[in-house]
Amino acid sequence: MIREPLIFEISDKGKRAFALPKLDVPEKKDLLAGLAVRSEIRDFPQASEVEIVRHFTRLSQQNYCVDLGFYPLGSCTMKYNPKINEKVAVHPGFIQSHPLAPEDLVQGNLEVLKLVEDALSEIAGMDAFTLQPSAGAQGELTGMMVIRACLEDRGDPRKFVLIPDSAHGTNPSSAHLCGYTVQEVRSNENGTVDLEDLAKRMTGDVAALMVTNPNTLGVFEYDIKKIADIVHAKGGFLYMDGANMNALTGICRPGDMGVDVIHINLHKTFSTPHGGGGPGSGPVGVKKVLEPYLPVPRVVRKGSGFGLEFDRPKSIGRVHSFYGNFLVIVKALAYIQTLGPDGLKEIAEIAVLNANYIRRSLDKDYHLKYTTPTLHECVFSDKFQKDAHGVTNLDIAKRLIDYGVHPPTMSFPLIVHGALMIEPTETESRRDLDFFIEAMTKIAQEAKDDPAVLKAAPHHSYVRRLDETAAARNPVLKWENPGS
Amino acid sequence: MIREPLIFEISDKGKRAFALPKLDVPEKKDLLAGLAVRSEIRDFPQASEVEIVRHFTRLSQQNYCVDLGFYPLGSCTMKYNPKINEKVAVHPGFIQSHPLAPEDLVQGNLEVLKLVEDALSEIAGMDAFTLQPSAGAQGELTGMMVIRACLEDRGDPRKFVLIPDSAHGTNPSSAHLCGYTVQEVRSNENGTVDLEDLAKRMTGDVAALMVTNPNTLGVFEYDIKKIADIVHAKGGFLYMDGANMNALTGICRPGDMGVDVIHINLHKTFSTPHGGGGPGSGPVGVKKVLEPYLPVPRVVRKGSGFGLEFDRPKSIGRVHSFYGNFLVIVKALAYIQTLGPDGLKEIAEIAVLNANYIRRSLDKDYHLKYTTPTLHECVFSDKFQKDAHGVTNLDIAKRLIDYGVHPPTMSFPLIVHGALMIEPTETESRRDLDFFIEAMTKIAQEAKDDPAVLKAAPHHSYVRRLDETAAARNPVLKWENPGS
Amino acid sequence: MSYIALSDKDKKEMLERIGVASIEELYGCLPDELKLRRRLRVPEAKSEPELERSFDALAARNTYPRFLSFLGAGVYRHFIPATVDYLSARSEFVTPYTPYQPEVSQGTLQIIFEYQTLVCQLTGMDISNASLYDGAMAAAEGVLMAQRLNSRNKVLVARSLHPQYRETIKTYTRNLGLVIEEVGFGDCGGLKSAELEAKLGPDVCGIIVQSPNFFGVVEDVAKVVDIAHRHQALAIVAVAEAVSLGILESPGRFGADIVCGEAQSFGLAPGFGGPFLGFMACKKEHLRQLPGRLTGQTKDVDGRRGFVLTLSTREQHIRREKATSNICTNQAWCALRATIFLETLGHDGLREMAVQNLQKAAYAAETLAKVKGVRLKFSGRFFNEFVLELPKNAQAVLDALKAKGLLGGLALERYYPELRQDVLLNVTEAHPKDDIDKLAVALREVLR
Amino acid sequence: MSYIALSDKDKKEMLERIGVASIEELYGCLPDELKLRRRLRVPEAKSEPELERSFDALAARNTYPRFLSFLGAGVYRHFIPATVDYLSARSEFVTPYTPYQPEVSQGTLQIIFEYQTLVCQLTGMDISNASLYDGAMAAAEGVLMAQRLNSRNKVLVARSLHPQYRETIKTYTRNLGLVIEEVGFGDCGGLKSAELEAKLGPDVCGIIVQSPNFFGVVEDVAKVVDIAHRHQALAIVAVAEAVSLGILESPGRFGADIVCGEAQSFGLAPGFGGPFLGFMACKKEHLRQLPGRLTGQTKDVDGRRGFVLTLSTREQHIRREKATSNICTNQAWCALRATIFLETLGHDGLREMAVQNLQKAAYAAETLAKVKGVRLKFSGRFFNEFVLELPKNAQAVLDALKAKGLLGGLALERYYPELRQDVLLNVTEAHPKDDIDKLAVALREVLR
Ligand SMILES: Cc1ncc(COP(=O)(O)O)c(C=O)c1O
Ligand SMILES: Cc1ncc(COP(=O)(O)O)c(C=O)c1O
Repeated sequence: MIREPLIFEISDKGKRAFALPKLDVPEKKDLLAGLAVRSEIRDFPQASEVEIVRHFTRLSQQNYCVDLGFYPLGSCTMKYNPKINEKVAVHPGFIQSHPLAPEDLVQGNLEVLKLVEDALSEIAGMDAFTLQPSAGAQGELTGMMVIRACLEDRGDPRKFVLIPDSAHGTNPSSAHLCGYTVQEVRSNENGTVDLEDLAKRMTGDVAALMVTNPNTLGVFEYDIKKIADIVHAKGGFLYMDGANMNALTGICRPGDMGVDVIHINLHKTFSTPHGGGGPGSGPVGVKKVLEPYLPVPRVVRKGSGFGLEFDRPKSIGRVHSFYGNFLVIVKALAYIQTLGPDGLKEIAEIAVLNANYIRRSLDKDYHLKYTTPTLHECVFSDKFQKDAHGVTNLDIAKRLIDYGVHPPTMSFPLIVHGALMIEPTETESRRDLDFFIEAMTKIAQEAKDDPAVLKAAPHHSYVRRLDETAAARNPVLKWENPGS
Repeated sequence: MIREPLIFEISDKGKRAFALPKLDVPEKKDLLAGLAVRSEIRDFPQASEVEIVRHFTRLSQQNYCVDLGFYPLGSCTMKYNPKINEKVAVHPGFIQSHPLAPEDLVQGNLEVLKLVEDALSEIAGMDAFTLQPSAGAQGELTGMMVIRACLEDRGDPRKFVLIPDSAHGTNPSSAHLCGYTVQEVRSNENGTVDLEDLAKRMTGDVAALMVTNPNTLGVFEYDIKKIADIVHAKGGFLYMDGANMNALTGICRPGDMGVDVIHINLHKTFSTPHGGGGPGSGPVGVKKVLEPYLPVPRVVRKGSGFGLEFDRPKSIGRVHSFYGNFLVIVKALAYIQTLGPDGLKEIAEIAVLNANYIRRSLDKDYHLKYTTPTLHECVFSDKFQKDAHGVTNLDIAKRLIDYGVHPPTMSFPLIVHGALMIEPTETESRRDLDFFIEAMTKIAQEAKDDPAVLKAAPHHSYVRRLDETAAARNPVLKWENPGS
Repeated sequence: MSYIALSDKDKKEMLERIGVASIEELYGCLPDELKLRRRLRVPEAKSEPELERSFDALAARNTYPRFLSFLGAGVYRHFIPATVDYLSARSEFVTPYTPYQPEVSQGTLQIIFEYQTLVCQLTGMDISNASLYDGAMAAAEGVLMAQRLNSRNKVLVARSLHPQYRETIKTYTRNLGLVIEEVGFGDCGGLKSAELEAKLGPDVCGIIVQSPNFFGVVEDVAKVVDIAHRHQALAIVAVAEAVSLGILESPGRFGADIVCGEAQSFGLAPGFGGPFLGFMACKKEHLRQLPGRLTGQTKDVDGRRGFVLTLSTREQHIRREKATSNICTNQAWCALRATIFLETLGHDGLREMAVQNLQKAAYAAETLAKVKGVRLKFSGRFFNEFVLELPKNAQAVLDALKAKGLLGGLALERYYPELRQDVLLNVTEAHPKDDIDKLAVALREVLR
Repeated sequence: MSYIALSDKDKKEMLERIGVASIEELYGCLPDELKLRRRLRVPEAKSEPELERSFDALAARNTYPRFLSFLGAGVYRHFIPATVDYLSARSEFVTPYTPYQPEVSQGTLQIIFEYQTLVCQLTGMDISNASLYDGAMAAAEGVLMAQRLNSRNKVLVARSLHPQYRETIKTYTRNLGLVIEEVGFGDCGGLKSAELEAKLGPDVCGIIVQSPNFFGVVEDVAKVVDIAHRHQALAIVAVAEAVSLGILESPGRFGADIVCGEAQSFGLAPGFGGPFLGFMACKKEHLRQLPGRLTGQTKDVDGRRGFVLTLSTREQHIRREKATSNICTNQAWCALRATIFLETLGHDGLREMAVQNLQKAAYAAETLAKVKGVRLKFSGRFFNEFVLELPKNAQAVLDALKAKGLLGGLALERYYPELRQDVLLNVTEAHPKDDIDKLAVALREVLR
């Protein structure tokens, strides 16, 4: 097999993949006189078009992806990304328009923003949305800043933010970046927020509780209303991490549960593709009282059209240039319009059906720390395999690669040791679900019969297990010309 | 690994990947009353969009292709297909236009046709081109029909067509379809046309000689002018199969050699992609005397624009609806315009450099039946390997698959027993050329050391050697529902 | 730009290995006097931005897409799902060639196998080939195949067969001693069966009839087949609008011997006439005379299912002048698109598309026939095309409509001189009702 | 359509296996009173043809592309080679996520590694991360990183830094006790170095300066770095027009500590402002404080080279509230496009692009400054943007140009109230000379 080198290793003078038209203005010398101009960009590559195309085509084939198969990365909602959404989003009217264009020349874009804000408000049961944040984490930061700004307005931003121990790492990190000290709230034996612990910690110094619902175990916080009451009673806000909205669309609405702020990931629930790690989009929805604090600008109706409003004195300001990851938002609109009210409900229903089908099919072979009913995902652990055969979740994950499926999320949430977090989403076929279940079942058997095979997995991939320790101990983060 | 089933095997009721808008006209019953209407299309598939997308994405990865690597299929000119050509050819102005549109609404298309005809005429040194034929074979048929029509006009269509024994199978087949009896002309020890044999056979009953130049060995017919003279002296026409024009662009012109009719493959010399076996385009160029016989319609200048001329009483008629594979022709135009005069010459030069580099690098390890200098391709045989180790060209080809390269053309031309016909084209990088050379060298060594490995090759492909005999003996040419 | 991947150093070293001083030297095997001593007279090379600009300009000179068009006549505008463009654009489908090496071509081969199956399901035939160039050429190949099958030398061609198909049949058969005779159409727009009966004789190898025919009229295929078979002639059924197979009974069901035609409707844009997709299917017993490539199922040495090109002893590279056809490169990528199209639509989608075409064309015919002086030319049932007789010269009316931004169909006079006042119109699912109503309004104005 | 892949039979059997009668039952773990007892009030589902039509209509309401535009200000229209769209559209790049499982993600990982290398080569820095959201956020992260590095709590921000970057820095730092102070610009359009010197003190963690700055003027980065370093403050250099790095000396060469910015120019369309590509690079010694993902080279158990995400102990999923940043999903696909873009252009192509931008902007500035009443506002050397002072209110002039189909740049008053008559214009290789001349003619007419 051809192992594709780095482009730098095949670069050479005299090759090229690009030419510009000849300069059509009189050439001037010394335009940069007095400034430091570089005569060359050292080691910058130079290759032919066929080499470029083969380079990326070959490399592409070393990626697993949703279009190739099941991708049960828990918490990431790796659903199918509809092709029509890709098509409509590259319309020249969208991609060519400059964000500083006069408003009357970009009415279509402004309408897109408004339509998505309105749809998300209805779906989440919130009063207003901002689409500016680029991803979930930036949504969290934005949401927490909005809360803080409001509290400041009331005279005291407070000191603490409460976060369950099952939460995603971005939650504490975002709260911290917002100037808060994080306090962890314990999970109870159901894997949900321990109400007692919460009540104890929820003081007048706490700005907010950041809760994920359904939480990272896939368990719905049954007492969410009580939780909201506890938080509200002390003048705090309830922040919901909406990463798991895929379990709830059309079924129930965070706004109806007492949630004050929520972020939603368009790259999860609303099918925009993950792109190998972004771009995403992390819109933030708020209740009325918090709307004045949302980032500027806001899209507003102006006459028969739309406009941008910048003059919002209470706004936290900007977290991103312009209006966020606009072209991602376009795709989400296409998705929402394709699904309609019934389709939106159906995604949640089938996501939950698929996850429970997997859970039920594997619960003999893999340990479930929490047996609470779950919705759109389920978190197994490697306990059976580890205790008896020394086989870890890592070994199981790597062995799945040999079977041709992407492994689940590992080692998250932290409250499940050796976690295997499985989120199938609603778009999987029965065949691909069964293929995964069969692979997992076989692996459970292999753990008994031949654990060494698992520990050495994967066996058939382009590279085998990589030395991550060496990578971190002695970081090589770029190519260096061995000849220089 | 997931082995992708047939779509019929995953079809089921209740899945779907497509919806139309609701019918917006009043629905009428009995529109087809009295006619046989089908209530269902038996076994016709029904799947979801994610299944469709995975089906084709997975299957795609079981194809080798030019964008993945070296594809030295001799006689096929598997050069790189530039991406910009794909882009410009999908412009709505091209793809949406109806071929029966009024001429003034498709001036751009007519100009495309004219520009390509003119460029090909210049490149091949001919007086006129038709772009109607869909591929090389249809070009041959068209060209031979034009010759026949002209001869008929002169009073006698004649009986025979002469074709060298090294010719491609389409040549005799096309001549036959044109009503001629084929006579083979012997190749001499250089692999070129045996002039004596030709002179003997070239009688007043012979309509044409169909010659390929450079021929299928990659050898230029040094005596092409003499050949033309022999043919012309008897009132016959010289037809040139232009499949190998990639050796000649900008270097020399068939029209200048005495060629009367030529077909060119846009899907070879002019870089239009092969598409897994078409669509291609096989334009035919002729000298002035034959122009009246070309297919209708002809593109002509009309005022300041272009028009179509249908009234050409001597024309052979149509061989294709409308104007041929138009969108393929658009891509060829993009290619010609990108290359310009110097680029066109360079493709020939580098194609010849690459082929000779391979020839020189492998001529110790593989047998060359003809040692005549060659241009853009070279034809080895399995003689060394077969005589000593019983390893055939098939074994060598299959083993190349294990190394990750596409095999050369096998068993053609017929005058080289156990042929391996290698055409690298001009677009290969040194690295990919060397990779192939190294693989071939290793295989030559393996033939000595371990012939069994070659005979069982390929070892690592998605399927291994397939039983072609069984396929032909007991043909299964479609899926049948096992349940019916 | 010439898409060369060698560096200056590469070229130097390669010449050294070959043992020549220059590329010029490699051309030593050409007679000097044949060498072109000047640069080719083609336009100078364009950079990519220049090329894009010039093609934008070329394409913009096609103003056709700005018109509301009812042109059909063998080329149809149907909706194409996004999956078709997206998947068919993959390098692995665009840049390989004919799957001569099955082990590295299972993608293409399996897809052709599925394509062959779909064509059989739609046509009701036993066997389909892997594609032919287009409908016109497929029709010609159909006639040639019939002739090979029974060695008779006259072929009957329905006059209601697409004129370009008839022309192509004429070209393909002209040097082979085949005699072509036409069979006319009646008031219903369909083949005159009495005339057919009369013309059939022991010298006739077959009859080729199109359904829905060039006028959109659904032919009585059962009857044609029956008459042909009674005279031991073969019945060749051509289909130019493949979407009709979603609702009309398959020709195979009526006993057709060969079904051929054009599948452009399955995921291919009008594209100014190509590339399109010729298809051909036949009965099992005629397999050895079928032209074109075939993919068959088999097993590999490990017993796994796989697909190969098969029965190539019918083909030119093996049989040379005795081959069933000279075709080599076919329209594989177009067949791929058709396969993606059909599998995306699925059974229900294709049916629904067919139903909407039928309904919309009926609505259009009814609406337009209400315009004063306009009437439906033929009484036969039609699918998504129909002929209107206008109160004056058709081309004049079309020109007047064009001035209003509408292309009201095809004037038939050029193809059928007797139809001076007649226009062929096509309506598909891609024509919203509004567009149809717009045409009616405009036609009324023009005829006022 | 809801993109469900289960058949009716599948659903039934799956419920059976789970042991429930209905999906409703699976929602038994929700309090009843929370359940939405009505359908969502969003528009009814659209079929694909309807969706396409409605998006065509939406996009058509953006008339911007019909105008000849000289808007830049952080968002640039550069030529994008066809390879970028073609390759980046591959499913294998579009539909995976963050490469958590390196064995099945070597494509993405190797590309990020190449991206990191390219950014280092361009910026002259030791280390680059895998991307940040956009230039504005990268600038904010740069400031936060500087603060972490030396724990001082004041940051100086050049007033000639992109206004939106300044706003974003303000937002990001507002709750962290950082004090922001601005440093003005002089007549040359560049940072006032005397003011910088004066404002620097032991409480200042760093200065962030953009070059070419918001006005297009190339800053004296060497001097800024030198001054900052003399006060043990860090020099953060922002780059909003990444193409400039093709010709201007790299900030790293001048000793910059952190380089951050926007790489939209590398293969990303203006796209109404996103997605864009924030980048950040730093010196080796600051590695542990660098935010964002990093790809590193390592070996597999067989000794083969491979790539992994590394040093994640800086990141939120390991360090939680102590992470260097909260970023998780970044802009990987945008970085992929930038990588394809840069590797396609190559060394010579990028340089040529930079040179053409420089030359064309110079030509435009000279041509426009000849219009009566118009002058170049700043004396500093500029790259591909420049500020013109007009004889009257800038917005009024722009409005008049717009009426003629031209967008003559950005009125600066909104961002710099003192610049009432000033316009920022951008010219790239994508503006043919004709377009520039057209603007000059129109401006002359408007100012007459
Ligand atoms: C539960 C949860 N919260 C927040 C995030 C962060 O979202 P993003 O990666 O879009 O920043 C994730 C991402 O995986 C998540 O799973
Ligand atoms: C020498 C030669 N002639 C003719 C042909 C036929 O061309 P096509 O396949 O385009 O019909 C080929 C095709 O491979 C060929 O190599």
